[in-house]
Amino acid sequence: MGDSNQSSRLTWEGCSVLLDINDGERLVFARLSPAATLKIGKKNCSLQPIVGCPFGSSFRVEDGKDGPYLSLVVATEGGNIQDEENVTCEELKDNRALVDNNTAQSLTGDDIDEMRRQGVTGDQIVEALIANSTTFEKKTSFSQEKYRLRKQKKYAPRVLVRRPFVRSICDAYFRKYPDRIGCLRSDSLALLLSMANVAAYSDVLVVDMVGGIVTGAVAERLGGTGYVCNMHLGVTPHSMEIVRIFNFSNDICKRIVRCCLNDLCPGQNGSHAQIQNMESESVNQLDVMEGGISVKENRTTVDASNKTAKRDPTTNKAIKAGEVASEELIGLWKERGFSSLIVAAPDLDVWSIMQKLLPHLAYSAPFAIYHQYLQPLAECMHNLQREKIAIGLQISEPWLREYQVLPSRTHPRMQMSAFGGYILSGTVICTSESDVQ
Amino acid sequence: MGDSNQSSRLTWEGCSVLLDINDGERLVFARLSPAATLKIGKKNCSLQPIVGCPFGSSFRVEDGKDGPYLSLVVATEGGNIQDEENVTCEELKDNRALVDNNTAQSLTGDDIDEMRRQGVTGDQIVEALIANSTTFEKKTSFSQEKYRLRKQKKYAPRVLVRRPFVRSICDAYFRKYPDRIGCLRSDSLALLLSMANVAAYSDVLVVDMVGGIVTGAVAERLGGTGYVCNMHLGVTPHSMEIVRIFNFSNDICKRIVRCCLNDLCPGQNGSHAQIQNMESESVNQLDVMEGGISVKENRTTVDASNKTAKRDPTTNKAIKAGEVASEELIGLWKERGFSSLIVAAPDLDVWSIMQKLLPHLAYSAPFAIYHQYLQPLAECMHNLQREKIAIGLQISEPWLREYQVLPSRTHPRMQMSAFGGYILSGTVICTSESDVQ
Amino acid sequence: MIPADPSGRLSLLRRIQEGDLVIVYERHDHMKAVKVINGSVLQNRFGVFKHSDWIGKKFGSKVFSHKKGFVYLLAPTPELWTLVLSHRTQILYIADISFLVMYLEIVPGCVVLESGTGSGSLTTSLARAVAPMGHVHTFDFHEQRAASAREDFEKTGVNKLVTVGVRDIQGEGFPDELIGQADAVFLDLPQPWLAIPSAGKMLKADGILCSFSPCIEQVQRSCETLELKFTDIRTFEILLRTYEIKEVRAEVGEGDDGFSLRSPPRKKRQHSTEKGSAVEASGATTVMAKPCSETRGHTGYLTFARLKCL
Amino acid sequence: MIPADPSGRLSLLRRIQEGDLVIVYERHDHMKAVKVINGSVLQNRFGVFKHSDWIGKKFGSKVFSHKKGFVYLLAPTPELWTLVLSHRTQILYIADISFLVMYLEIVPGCVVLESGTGSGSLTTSLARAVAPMGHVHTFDFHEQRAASAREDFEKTGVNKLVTVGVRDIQGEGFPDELIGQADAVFLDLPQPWLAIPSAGKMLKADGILCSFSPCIEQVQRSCETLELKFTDIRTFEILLRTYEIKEVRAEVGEGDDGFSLRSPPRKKRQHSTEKGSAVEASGATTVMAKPCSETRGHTGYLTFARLKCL
Repeated sequence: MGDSNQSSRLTWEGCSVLLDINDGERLVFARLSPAATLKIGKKNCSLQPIVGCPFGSSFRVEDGKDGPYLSLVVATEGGNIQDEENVTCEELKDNRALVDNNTAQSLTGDDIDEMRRQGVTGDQIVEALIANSTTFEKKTSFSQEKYRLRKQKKYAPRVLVRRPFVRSICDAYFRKYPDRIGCLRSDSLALLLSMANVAAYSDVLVVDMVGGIVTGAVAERLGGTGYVCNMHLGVTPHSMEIVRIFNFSNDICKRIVRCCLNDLCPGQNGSHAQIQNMESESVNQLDVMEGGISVKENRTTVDASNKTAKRDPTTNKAIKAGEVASEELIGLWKERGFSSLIVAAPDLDVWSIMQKLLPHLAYSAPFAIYHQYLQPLAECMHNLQREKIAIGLQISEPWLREYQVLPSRTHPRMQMSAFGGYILSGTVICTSESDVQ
Repeated sequence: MGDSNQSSRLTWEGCSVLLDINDGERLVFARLSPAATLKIGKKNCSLQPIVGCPFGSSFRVEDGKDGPYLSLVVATEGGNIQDEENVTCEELKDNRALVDNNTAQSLTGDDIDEMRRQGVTGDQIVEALIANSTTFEKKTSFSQEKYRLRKQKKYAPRVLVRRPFVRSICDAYFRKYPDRIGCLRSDSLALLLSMANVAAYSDVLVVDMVGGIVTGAVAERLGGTGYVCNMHLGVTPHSMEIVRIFNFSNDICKRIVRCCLNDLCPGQNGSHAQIQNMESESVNQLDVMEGGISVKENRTTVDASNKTAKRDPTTNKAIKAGEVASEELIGLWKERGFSSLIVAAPDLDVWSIMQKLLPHLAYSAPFAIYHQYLQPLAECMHNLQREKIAIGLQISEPWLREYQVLPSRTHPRMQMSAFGGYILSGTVICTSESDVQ
Repeated sequence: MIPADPSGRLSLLRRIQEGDLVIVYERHDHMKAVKVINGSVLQNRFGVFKHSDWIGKKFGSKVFSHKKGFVYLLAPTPELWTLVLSHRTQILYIADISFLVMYLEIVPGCVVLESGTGSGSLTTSLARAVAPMGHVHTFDFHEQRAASAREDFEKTGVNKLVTVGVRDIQGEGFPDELIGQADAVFLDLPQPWLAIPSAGKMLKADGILCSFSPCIEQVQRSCETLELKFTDIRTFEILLRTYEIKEVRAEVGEGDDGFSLRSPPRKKRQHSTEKGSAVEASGATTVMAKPCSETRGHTGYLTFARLKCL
Repeated sequence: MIPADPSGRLSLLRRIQEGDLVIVYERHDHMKAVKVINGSVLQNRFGVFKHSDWIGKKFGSKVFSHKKGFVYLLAPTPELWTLVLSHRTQILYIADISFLVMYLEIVPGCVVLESGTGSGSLTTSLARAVAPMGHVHTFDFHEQRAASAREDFEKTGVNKLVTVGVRDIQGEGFPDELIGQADAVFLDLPQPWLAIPSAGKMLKADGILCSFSPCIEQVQRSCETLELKFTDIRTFEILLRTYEIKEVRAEVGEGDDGFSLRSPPRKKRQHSTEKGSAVEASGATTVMAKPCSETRGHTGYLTFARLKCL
């Protein structure tokens, strides 16, 4: 893309990463600044060792001379260990003889602390715990694996470094702060992108009142071509804080612009100044977010402590996503119309928005509207039908299910998200008289 | 129960049966009168051979000297053949060499007609077709099974005799005439019965505008104890035609009564005469229904031809389900209240109904309301909450999925019913002042 | 819980008596089964409730603690019981229970076999379905679990309809004296295929079996075994999605901020079942419902089969 | 279908030209892809449409036949294409496609491998996701199917983004020249486990694989194979439920028949997608939505895995 970072498979200083701690137990977004740290358990580790490593690398907390540090794990081939839920399947049947009480483990907390002081690694502690468990041998092989995994998470936590793409960002917010993204689930977001035909060189109009996740998702798909225009209907622009979590290159950032609906109307373009103010205000929010996405509730404050460390590199960026659209661009849009539209505005009336925005779309442009409630979409669909503005109208709801696939223990996950929202999609038709001669 | 028919495992003259033709391909409800016939393919067979057979028996159409007749099949142990849907799984991979054209079969239609004239059985014709197929040997074993099954359905159709219970009645209507039962799916109906705690000796109030399926379901559960009171709110009673398809004994029939809401109000009981009229009117509808539930659309008229034959035995019954509730009963209900309530009235306003009916329930009585639309239930729930009339309120929607379980070909069915309706359930609380001192 | 005669039905005339089992309802997700004993008290976060205050009240009444906290006293039903019983094992919930009871064609007078008893969640619903003259024979491998179940059935009063046996059904099969007696059999076992041949012997001609298993491999193996003696083999899964309601104000007209027709929801939960947020009484409001975000994603597969008529 | 430069985007200024591919929309469930050729006609039940009448019209226009029947002319998109392409095999639909494209982290510039090509339903969406500078290498066993796919890609104009190879991926694996080139690999094969080792070699470090299979046994076996070289193995299923809307009159007040507030729906279907029944304009009406009764109950399982970082 003309920006080596964007397609790099190695992390770099200043890049945004997703840290997956203990296989999804906790997810943290962080920026790899020199001063950035991560608190795991009671230990504070510098993120510096991560810089320059390939995405996908695993780290383990080790106790060094200068305190705990992240140490790269060299993965071995062979079996992964997956989580098992609370199901009584065939293989579990012979656990019944087992009484798991506190006397089963002869190592005490003090013993373990002492081992740590002596520089024993987390993995060695786990092995010691197993060796000193009187019940381990009586467990089924499956239960043994579970035991090992549980101890490993506690005494030898792993940190996996992931590149933040839209799915993982959306999933992390959905799990931890669903309200900030209007409960938009990643599969619904994926449908919005398809239904609105987000493709290279498109100019996509978005009403994103879900923290910028839609704006970021569209920008990711555009890859530095076209534009995503984040439109606000009133005078106040909408927050785009989530856009910062993506590792967008300058090429991509400059394709993310803001615009006020009024600016698209003939002879109006007065709200720029105020928007600029809002922009600088929202930076603070942003940084909190970057450090704050932690899946375990009680860790929030801990992770937020990274924020001061991370402020520097963000402001280093030459080009900021979400600048106000230039008059030239606005002029082009007035002439050509947008190539598609996505609306994710949980608190606004859908039909009112559509009435205002549809005139700014090119004919044959597809659109997709996300909402948490069915009724507003039903009414909007009815009105679009009645006024013959759009065709191919459909309200759909995705239903997503994850499976546990393990030998003799395959079944859908016991916990699931029951709801990913509703989507109204359709295609605008040409209503100008000249075409209906 | 005191009625041997009710628990009989053999059919009897005059009993209602569900005929399952070719493993669910077509479902017909019929009454085993001496003159009743069933048309299968082009053949009209008397149902007489079925009388006295165990439920669960299979019959095959054979050509006898006096024309086609139903002949009892003696089942063999061993593999069932199940339907396979249009999936390209592993085992199918080697069908690609196969070209299935008309020249693959050397037996002609004329040949088969000739065989039939000579008294060759359907099974023998199927074997002949296989022997004369040039491609049969090249098929995978799975495809061979499919081929045999297809030919068997055509040349040797089977009729399986089932006892009509509420599930099969509901399923048959749901497949063929969903509108007549307000699209109430059997799993939703099952939930209504649980949520309304339908138990022996209960007096269950129902508003059944779904053809009588709810009334019948409740009566089946009461087993000749308690009462199911089918209430109409206006002057016109609701149809209960489906109740006739159940094989209810007299003991059960007399527990199914009608009542007008006004009759429960102090000093009113004037609508009896009119109800009686409605009752006799609905008998005609009923008979059409009994013959008419056929799953293949183009058979409807054929099956309806049974209706004249079946009228006699129905009218033989001494006690008819759905008589008007006696004044004595109504008096008891006024004093004691009903023990629970089920509402299935797709076209009425739910909250209006509930306001009228709740005063007639005992305190702590559970209720369950079925509706096809969410919005009316949401509003009703909100009002019940606000006015503190009921607790434990919950809107739920069942989601049912069937699986194909076959070696190496296990997956959910490709076709499914996406919607079984919504249910609002709750428990009435005591609002009388004497209890809140 | 299940009336043994017409006088046992719920009625406006019935009042809570000494010895009655009541369901104490705090909130939809907070209930407790209590046996009413004169002189006893119930203590919870709302205060101390004297049982003696309850006696003579109608079922469905609101009763108060010494410090004016309140709860409702409900008549027990199998559905409420399922929400309050102690979980000795994974239990079956209302969607699976309702569906299988209907599919098994269980009506008053039926004889039903069940293994294992587990926490007795299903047993109570089976008892309701066969009442007043049918019977449920339920078996569990664990002596102690069976004993706890017996106590529970005593407590809920379904003991006349239910016999609890201690038996390893997978290993020994159902007892011979039940051969040909059962209208329906329900299996909730880790290796149901081991019990299926015995279940087939217990069933009357045309009787139906249901096997509940969480894993698909168990279903596959059960279906293979069922093929031999059973027909109409069908496997289902049933889930329940619940909805929460919200009241929103409809501010018609354009606000300062554009077209905000609906005020953002205020999250003021009252009762957690009756999930919903309240808005002040001012202005026209509208109620909307949406699915609750979390649900049980899987309970188990229900495989049904009918004994072949030979 | 996918713009190769900024001028290719949909615009109010663009008009239909000779050689354009248009989607002729009769109804939501009745569409057709047509190449505009001056002098050609389209004949359907609404009459005869002259292509020459279409040229110069804007995309999204309503055009008329000689007997005043009409259709709409839409600009093609991968989603519309999926609805009109010829089914040479089972195809993937929008829910699976959208989900897997996002999960595979496919962004502009990516190199993606696909096998088999099938009807090319997914390929077009993959091409859109990698455009303008990425590439899709798709392989099919069938020579003829690959040729038809190539024709289709020519027709839809995605041919510059897609290379179609004829190859038995299960038997031979992906070609060696693609080793270490792929950001993502998608498998839709009867025996995916045979192709997984080769797919692993094609992937860049940390690259992702997706395997689509209708049967759970295929998933189980694939997962076993994936364990060796992959991590983050997760299996999903995604379905789409669609809703239909209905307009009902709200007759407030008690009718003769009791409390009939809502008139029974009249079934007057207009367009079948836009399922909905109309009611006369008299009286206040309200719109309600409910799920459509039938749906695809299963398409397949999507198993994702990420190449282990060694």
